[in-house]
Amino acid sequence: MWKWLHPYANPEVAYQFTGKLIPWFNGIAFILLSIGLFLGLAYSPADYQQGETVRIFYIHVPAAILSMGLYFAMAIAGLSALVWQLKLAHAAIAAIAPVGAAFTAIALITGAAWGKPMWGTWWIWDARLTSELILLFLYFGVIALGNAFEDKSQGAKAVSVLALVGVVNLPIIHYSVEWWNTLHQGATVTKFAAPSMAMSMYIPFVICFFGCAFLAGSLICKRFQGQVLARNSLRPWVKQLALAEDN
Amino acid sequence: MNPALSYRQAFNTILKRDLKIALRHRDDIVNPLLFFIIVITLFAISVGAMPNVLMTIAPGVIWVAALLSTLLSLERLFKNDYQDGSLEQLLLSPCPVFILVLAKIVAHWLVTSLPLILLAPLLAMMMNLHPDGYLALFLTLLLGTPILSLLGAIGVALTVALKKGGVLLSLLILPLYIPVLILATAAVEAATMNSPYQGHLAIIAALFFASLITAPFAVGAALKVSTN
Amino acid sequence: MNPRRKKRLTIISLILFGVASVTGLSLYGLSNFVDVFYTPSEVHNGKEDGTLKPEVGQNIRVGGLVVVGSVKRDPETLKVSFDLIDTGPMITVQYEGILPDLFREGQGIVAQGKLIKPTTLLATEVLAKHDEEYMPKEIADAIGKHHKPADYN
Amino acid sequence: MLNASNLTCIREERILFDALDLDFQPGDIWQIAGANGTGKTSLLRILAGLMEPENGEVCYQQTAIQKCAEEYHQDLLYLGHSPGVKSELTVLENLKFNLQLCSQDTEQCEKLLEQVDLFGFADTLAAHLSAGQHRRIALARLWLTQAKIWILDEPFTAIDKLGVKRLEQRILEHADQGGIVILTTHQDLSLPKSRYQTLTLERIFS
Repeated sequence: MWKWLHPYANPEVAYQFTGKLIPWFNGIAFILLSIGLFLGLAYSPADYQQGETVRIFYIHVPAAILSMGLYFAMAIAGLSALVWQLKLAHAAIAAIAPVGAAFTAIALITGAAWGKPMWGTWWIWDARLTSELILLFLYFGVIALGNAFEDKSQGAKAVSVLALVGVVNLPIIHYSVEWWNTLHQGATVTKFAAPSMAMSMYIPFVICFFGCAFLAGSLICKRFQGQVLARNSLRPWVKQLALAEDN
Repeated sequence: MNPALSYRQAFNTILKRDLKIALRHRDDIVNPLLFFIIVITLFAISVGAMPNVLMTIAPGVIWVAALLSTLLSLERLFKNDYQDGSLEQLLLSPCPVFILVLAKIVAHWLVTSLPLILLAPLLAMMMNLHPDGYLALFLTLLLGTPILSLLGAIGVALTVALKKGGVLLSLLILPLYIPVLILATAAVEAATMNSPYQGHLAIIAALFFASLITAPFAVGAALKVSTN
Repeated sequence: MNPRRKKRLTIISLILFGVASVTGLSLYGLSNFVDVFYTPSEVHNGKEDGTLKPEVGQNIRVGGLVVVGSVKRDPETLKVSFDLIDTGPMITVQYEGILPDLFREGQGIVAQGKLIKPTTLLATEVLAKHDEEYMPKEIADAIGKHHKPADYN
Repeated sequence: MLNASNLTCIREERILFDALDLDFQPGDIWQIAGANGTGKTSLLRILAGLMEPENGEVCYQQTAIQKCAEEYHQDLLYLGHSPGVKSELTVLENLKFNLQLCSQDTEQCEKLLEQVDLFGFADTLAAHLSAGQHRRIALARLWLTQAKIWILDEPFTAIDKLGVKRLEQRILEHADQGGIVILTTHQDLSLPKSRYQTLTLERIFS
């Protein structure tokens, strides 16, 4: 069943494959984000309660979902690095972490900008906000730990353990708004029931979300390529690649 | 062929050795305690003129001080063993790594956190803590400090092979400590306001069991990576 | 049963016991979790069958709806006072400062501050809470949802 | 009994050895030789299961050592670069702890000290002893252990001539009883040439 996946576990194939993906991802991200942001910022209606400020939603929510999704992806890469000794997962972790940290930071900053006019405060120490901040710290920890090791594969394994331990935070972030009386409103689009959002706002959101996701995908592929090269610098194919580049 | 060592025997052997070493190396016990006392004294001095302010920040300050002094003592957990080669010997012993790790963590807790818990009421007095908060403080420290030792051990195990692990350790560990800190201070605050805090305590206990069953395995994996 | 399997069984049962205690304790904890958050009727009667009434001088958070027609602004300063209500009796909130955009009569808000009389809160912070539903004004009007309160329980 | 197949080791982006196949049979004494930095220690650590090879695997009795860690560690005695002696404990306590961990009798410990020239130091804190004496504490285990496979990294460093002689004697004895000894050393072994094999690791330039 997994046989078709096998060739992709080869660094060279993975390098070529992600190389082919990047232009596609870039293109799709560009198209979706321009349509989505245009719809979201200019075309979609203002909210009945929040007026124009609701437009922050189109950036804030995709960034927040991706911040958690990318952490989860990183943890899965960590699991495969530890359990199945998958070398490519090492590169994947190092590729994902900074991108995830960036999206977490975006979610926090746009959240603060949204909270000031709506709630009346930039920041409040409630469960959702605090746990998202912890997520950012975890990303920083993962990046710092990975950089601290001289030996890259040893560092990647250490990072895998940390990433797996940090996964506990994800359900806390997601359910915090339901468990505790937080100021942050409940889930709108990531709950199982139909989204509690008018279609004229939901569609721009979906487009924006996929735009951001493809942007993240493209950034990660680019970083992944760099990591694969750095981790396989001894292999003949990397040397050929470097020679071809020189000419 | 001798029968393999039972898990309990292995646990006891390591626990005894670590306690013996700690008792011969008293600085390791005394220094974090002194640190704990000094941090709290500093707070008490800096806001000393306002007993009410002191009273409101007391739970938070005591807990943060406890957390920092645990962090300070954590490095000792594996560093010496790593440097003199006995960590390798432990990893190669015939019993599973998580038993050894658990024994070392228990020893660490007995040596550093237990004296701290016993000393806490005195410092709570210095911080002018509301009398209703004493029991809650004691209970949260009793349930919460083992979590600090367990989670901290993961961070130490990850950084033990690094030369400059100290600052990195706090970057890795402190975010994981935040939930315990929030719950514990909220519990003590609730107690001083005479409202029930068994909900907080139950969640801290849940965190304790969760870290008890996961941390030893994570530490084992981390140690294997570090000695690689 | 050989000793090896017995050992493994012991460990697995200990882990299962741990998992069970984690679930049990967290379920119990979450259902008994009391934070410093009150509704106006809880300020009057205390939480859960009237046992825990906040006392005067205590710092609390109160969440409720702004009673329509109760907002009194001082024309000279930024002082404002209004009533908060949920399902029962209401309390008065006094505040000095800039109110959030979303603040309006009928809106759900969270006020944080000190209880100065049994039913009067001197707020240091007034925050607006909005719900997770987003819709354009026309639709909201059409379904008569204009000032549907945020849910507090 | 112990065999390794297709071992590759990469440290800090340098290939130390590639596609190494080894087979150790009862009674074998193997000397791993080679210049500094050719991966002698790495090879020993991989064989002991402390390090993971980039490629390949080590099997004990046809099972990968990660899968039978408890049995393998029961039959293994590894002495690394650092002797693993706690300076806060006395000589006797150190020795007892090492033996207890491998569930061995600790009654003959005191007699054992004579073998490694530490008689009379039983109750001295290890902190007060020299590096050579630390090594002797670690080596003392060899006289009591029931482990079949010995992996010794530079066992002769900081040991005097008489000590080396006794140690070689003990190694030979162990091999004669059907044990396996794998060791690294810079000195020549004074054992009969027919009694041991040498594997020399070459530096790989890439």
